[in-house]
Amino acid sequence: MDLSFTPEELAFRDECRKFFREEFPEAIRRKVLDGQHLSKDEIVTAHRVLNAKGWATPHWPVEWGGKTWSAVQYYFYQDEMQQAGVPSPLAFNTSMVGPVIAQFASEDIKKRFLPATANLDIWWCQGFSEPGAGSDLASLRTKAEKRGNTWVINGQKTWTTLAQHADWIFVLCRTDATAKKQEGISFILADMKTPGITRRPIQTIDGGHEVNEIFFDEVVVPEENLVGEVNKGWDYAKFLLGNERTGIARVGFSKARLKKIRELAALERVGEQRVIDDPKFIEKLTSTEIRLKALEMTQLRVVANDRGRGGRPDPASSILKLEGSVIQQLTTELLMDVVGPYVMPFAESDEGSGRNEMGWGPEYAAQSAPAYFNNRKVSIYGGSNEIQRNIIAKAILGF
Amino acid sequence: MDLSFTPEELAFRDECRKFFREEFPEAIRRKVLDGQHLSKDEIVTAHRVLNAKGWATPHWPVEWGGKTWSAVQYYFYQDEMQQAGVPSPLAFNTSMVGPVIAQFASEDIKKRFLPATANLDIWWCQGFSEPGAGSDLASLRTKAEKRGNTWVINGQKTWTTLAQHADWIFVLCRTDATAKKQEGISFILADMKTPGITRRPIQTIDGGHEVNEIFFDEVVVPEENLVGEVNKGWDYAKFLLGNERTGIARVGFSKARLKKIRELAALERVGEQRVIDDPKFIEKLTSTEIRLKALEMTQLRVVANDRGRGGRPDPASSILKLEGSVIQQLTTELLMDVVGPYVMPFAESDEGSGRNEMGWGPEYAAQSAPAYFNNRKVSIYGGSNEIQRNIIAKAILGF
Amino acid sequence: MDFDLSDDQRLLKDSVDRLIADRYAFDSRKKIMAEPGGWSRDMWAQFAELGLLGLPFPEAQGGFGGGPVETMLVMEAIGRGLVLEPFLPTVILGGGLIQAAGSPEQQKTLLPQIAQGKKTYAFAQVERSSRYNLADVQTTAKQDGGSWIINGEKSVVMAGDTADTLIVTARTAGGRFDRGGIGLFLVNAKAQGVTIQGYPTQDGAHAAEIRFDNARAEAVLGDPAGGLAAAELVMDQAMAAICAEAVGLMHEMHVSTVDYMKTRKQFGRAISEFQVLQHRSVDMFVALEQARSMSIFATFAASETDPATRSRNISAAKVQINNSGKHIGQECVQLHGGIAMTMEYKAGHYFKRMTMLEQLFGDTNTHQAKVAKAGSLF
Amino acid sequence: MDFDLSDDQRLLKDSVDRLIADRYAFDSRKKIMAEPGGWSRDMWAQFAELGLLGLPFPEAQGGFGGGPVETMLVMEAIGRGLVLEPFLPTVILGGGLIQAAGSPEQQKTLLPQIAQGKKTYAFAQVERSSRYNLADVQTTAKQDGGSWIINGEKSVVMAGDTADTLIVTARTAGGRFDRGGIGLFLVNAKAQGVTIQGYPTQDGAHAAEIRFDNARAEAVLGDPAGGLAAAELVMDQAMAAICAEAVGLMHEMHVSTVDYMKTRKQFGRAISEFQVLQHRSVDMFVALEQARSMSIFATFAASETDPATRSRNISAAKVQINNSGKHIGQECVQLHGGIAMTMEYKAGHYFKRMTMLEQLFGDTNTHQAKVAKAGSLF
Repeated sequence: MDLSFTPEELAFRDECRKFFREEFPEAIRRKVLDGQHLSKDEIVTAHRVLNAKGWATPHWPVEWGGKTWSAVQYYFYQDEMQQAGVPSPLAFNTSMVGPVIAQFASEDIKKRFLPATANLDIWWCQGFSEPGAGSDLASLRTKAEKRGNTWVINGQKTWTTLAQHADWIFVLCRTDATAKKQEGISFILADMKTPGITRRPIQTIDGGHEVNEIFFDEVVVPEENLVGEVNKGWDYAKFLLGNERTGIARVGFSKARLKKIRELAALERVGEQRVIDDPKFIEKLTSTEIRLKALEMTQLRVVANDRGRGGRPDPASSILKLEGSVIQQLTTELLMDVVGPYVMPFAESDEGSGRNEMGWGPEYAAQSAPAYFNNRKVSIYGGSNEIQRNIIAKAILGF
Repeated sequence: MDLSFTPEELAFRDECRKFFREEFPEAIRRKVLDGQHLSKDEIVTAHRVLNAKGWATPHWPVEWGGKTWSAVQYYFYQDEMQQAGVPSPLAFNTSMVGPVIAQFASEDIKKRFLPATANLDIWWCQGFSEPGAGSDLASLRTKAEKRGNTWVINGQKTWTTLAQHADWIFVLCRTDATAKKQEGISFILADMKTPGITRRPIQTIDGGHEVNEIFFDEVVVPEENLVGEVNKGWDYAKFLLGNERTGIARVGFSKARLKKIRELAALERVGEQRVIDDPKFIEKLTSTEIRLKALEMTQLRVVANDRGRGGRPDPASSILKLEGSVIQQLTTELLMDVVGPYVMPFAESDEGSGRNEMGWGPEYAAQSAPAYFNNRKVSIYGGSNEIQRNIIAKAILGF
Repeated sequence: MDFDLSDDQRLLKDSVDRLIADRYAFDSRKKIMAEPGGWSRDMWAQFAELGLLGLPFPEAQGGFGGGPVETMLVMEAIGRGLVLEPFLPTVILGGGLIQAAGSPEQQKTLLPQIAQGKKTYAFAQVERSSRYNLADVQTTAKQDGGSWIINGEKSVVMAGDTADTLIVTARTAGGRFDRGGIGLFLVNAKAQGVTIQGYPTQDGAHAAEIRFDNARAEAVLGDPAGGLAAAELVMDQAMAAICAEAVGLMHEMHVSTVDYMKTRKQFGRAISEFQVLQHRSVDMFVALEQARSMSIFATFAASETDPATRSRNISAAKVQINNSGKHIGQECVQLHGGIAMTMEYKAGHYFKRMTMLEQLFGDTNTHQAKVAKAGSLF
Repeated sequence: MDFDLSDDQRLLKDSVDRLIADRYAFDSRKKIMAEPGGWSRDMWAQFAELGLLGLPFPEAQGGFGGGPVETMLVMEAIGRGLVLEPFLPTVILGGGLIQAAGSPEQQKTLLPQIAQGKKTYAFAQVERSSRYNLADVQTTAKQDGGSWIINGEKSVVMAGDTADTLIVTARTAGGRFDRGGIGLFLVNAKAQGVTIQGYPTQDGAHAAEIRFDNARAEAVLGDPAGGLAAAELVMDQAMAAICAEAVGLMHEMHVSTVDYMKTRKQFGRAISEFQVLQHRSVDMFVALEQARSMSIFATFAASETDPATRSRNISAAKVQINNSGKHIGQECVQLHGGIAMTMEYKAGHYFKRMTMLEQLFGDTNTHQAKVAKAGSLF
């Protein structure tokens, strides 16, 4: 047992740190660290900088641009990226549809989509959730019918994040109405420009418009847009959601946010006292840091343990989700504590709220309440924390 | 709506206060306020002082020594009693078996038992719980068979508090093995000296020996010791447990304990600082006080609401149990915080641990950890807090 | 002791509840939010007609002589309806300050205007770093002939963008934190030298940043160097009022969660059948009842004569309200799931307002520290 | 980075685990508790034989050259078995202080005695109001010819009733809280002027109140005015050790709760089928894993060379351990129900020991404040 890293591991960490802090566009990092929303262009730029370095898709198969990194290397890559304020490569592309295509799709589909997906030449969005389905994803009702050599899709998806930027969507559709719930589902790709696809933005409580409803009305797509086998879509979705749990603890991100909070709390004053000198504030900050340190260690243990699992998701990663989401939420409470009365002003913009162009109150103030509101979602999506507890109860405690 | 009390109500409060603080034996009060255990003699003495005043059985029928107090009067009676450190009249007698006898037993049984029960000439203990039954009381297996004009009891009871002092026991027995769970149970009285009754003390984690197992081996009791009707015991038990919830919030008791904690924290020092000047300590103390103040108000609301319910237990009293138990437990944590390293010494005695004859460390130190350990039970017994949540879910939220 | 409402109080409650049920449905509220300043003049007129805008004022001054209980009833209804009209800034703060510090003449002139819905007010007291300390005043008032000239900046002034009159705390003497030397000045919002930058707040209300550059006050309420005690009294009353509003919000969040659980199906059954979710909604209910108790406590504390006791008790109530409100708000969103994250569903709106109330007039830390300093609550 | 055990470490763990499984069943432990001082000389001899009593000492001094990881493995097993023998006071504290502050000569003489099980130690440092501040020393040591005369009182000295030798912090110079002027004195427990009042502690171990009236020390470890740094180092090592012990306790509490839930029937089914109880045992599990992570963190922090970093990291670990331990302990009792309230069942014993560890070497408040003062953990 040894908590220290090998010289090779440390060299890799330094490479990550150097690249993310010195070679990556500073302006984008600054916006992320300041809690501001990125424009489409900025997201694309950021993604392509990573892809140019070969770091947008490290967990893909090597032949499609992946790396043979160790778990520790992958950990440093994520941690340094999050700490530096570098946005992660677009998850819909690199963590979701990309790995599914690489693993299950035909050679033709791979060639057609993987390079463009890796470089964000195609922007993907996810058509999984449906109104009323929530955590019970398998109860989905959007259906695809085979008509000749096409699939005709009818139905409705929701919580489709950033669909306003998307070129393509990957959709879970019911293709066999007679089969049991999880069976009879297929995984189909559709061009967002296909006639019959319409989008309705949903405003969220942070003021943003990042999520959407997507309606499918007699949407005809070529039969070759089916990924893998018909009626096997549930397996692909589970594979995809397994990937989604990687890095879900967001330790590096929370580290960066706590660092920012310390800085701001040292500037912001209540009367003549600095916020950071308030004993209650510093106690809550310290508690959160201790909990995050424990989570970081837990994450390292899960990472280390991953080596022997052959890619099967470790149910212990549910701990990372549980604690990681709560800690992210706590950091947003701390930020509001720093800001005080200036949590109140609401600054709307097309890119969501949270810009502080007005210059009222302390820097970061305009993002504080929206961040708090927005982060309530992290214990709901990606398998709610209640679902994570069910997973641990069953898979680890054997109930 | 008016939070102030009527002059009559205030006069009654003052009468309670005067009696409890000026006329009640000081030495006994002192022991209670210091968290020490009372001897049998002290409990009997205390009880009889109350009974002499006519205040041991206020909620009994008037003909058997009860009072026609309003809910507010009853509230003051309990609150002032608990704040003054006056031990409540023995619950087994006055809250449990007494009301059941008064309500359901024959006139003969009433005459025979009620006066002696009110005066603690007979000390009762409770034979309800069984090993393995827990909150599922109705699954009890102790049985009573009719043989001629006697009942023959066989089985085992547990968690029988202070059975070492008891003269009589009231026992829930299965009298019809073929009936459904809650039916076929009867409520029987037995002299503890009856051959076949044996007692085994159970040591609890606070070091005390107050609870016992009671074994019944061919215990023969006269048929007239059955209370009310055969196979109706479950109704009587429910009636009894409804009474048990009265005063379960123990607000007055927690007030007295917090007062004591404030005193001790102003004496006890860490280095040259008083414990009470430690910001973390005072914050926790304040939090607990605020929560207790809210509970006191909630209790008053439940009390006020009680007038219209005609004696049916208000499901809102489950809130009192939930919050009241947690607050009691928090006060014991605070006490340990005051005491510091002196939580460690363990002082055993026949009357349970918690005497500080050794004089090590601060006053109260020897009682602090035992009080913490002992108070874990308050969220378990009398319907565990999980059961209370089930009650609220069903009876109030309509799930 | 009596928790029942009097006949008059029940009547008041029923009529306010009815008005809000009729006129403050989710869609109506959305339309109201789009009006200038985010509130409806029409609704305001109805409030006036119902007597709400003069509720706490003496009858001689166009009011209804209502006490803290009446205010509590209205504020709870305001919470349940997420009402946007500036009742708190105008009636509770503005009217309260005039009652507490104004001369009989001022009361006689100004209170009826409020009661009739003719004038709205805002209380400009927060400064850039003052947070929740009313005595931290750097804005100045200097005498100039018979009137006062105000200079300084005020932050996050609730309803400051549409108020006709601003009541401004300004220093006529003493140093930054001194309790003495603070006056309460009436400034016409349209007066020269007053710059108002209004904006919506997170909860759909409005506030403003206000700068005073040699702005001339119309009048001063009471002693120009002795306004703090009145400001503290009225702030405590306003705190009791928002405790009641918060209880209204919590009530709606709890009810909406329980209702949603009963209809929402997951994995083939209503989610209300999941014991975990049942117990969590029970814990919300306990938090709600504890908050309701402390809202009543604060209501009666608001007319407590000893300022130290009043302030301690109301701070204690605010701590409980904040703790319950945060718990209920977060659980409300969590148990609803995604739908509560959208602006299209009411739960999120309650959560947002509750979050703002947690901070308004002092966050949990601030009030907890005040109680700790004041000594035992018992 | 590597969380796997080396072959030697696995061997050590297996043999300690086996010893404890074989010899520390619930009933055996009860018998051991009844022996003088509440521990077994026979078991102690077996510990010595297994090499545990010299584990952290250099091989040259009869030890096995084990590091913090080895100590962690043993302490976790000690926690799981609720072991009563004075491993912590003798090996970790006594041996640790001799290693950290003793002369080569002292180390050569004293450490093998410990390793062979011939001598036990206790560290007498707490005073009546010193709590967790090692520098708060009022006990004095005055030079008298070639030796030192000790006067003062020490509180709650773990295993102080059976220790052969006491290591006493005493002041040779400076005022009450000064960091300089503190020495570490070896005092024979049977020496004249040493009065020891032993007693059992809440968790079944023993401690003592000790008075020194002109008691003559046998020796001093290192600089008689410069012992504090060594004491702090060893205290940090001991803190890392009890973090591991606590993880052992929590592990057992969690496993025992889960097992109990699977067998215990209520209302016709195993209570493990109740979703509420499932989720609560999941939260216990999460708390356990977070504690385990921080125990490992503390283990490595114990050999950190910068004292400030070492101290901050170990305090952070202690906070997590205390929080997790309290949560798991309370839930363990609650989910077991009544049976965990009795001395006849193991769960309550774990809970009691955990409660004492929460306080030992510093409660949560103390360590949280230390971390807060030290600045960011990242």
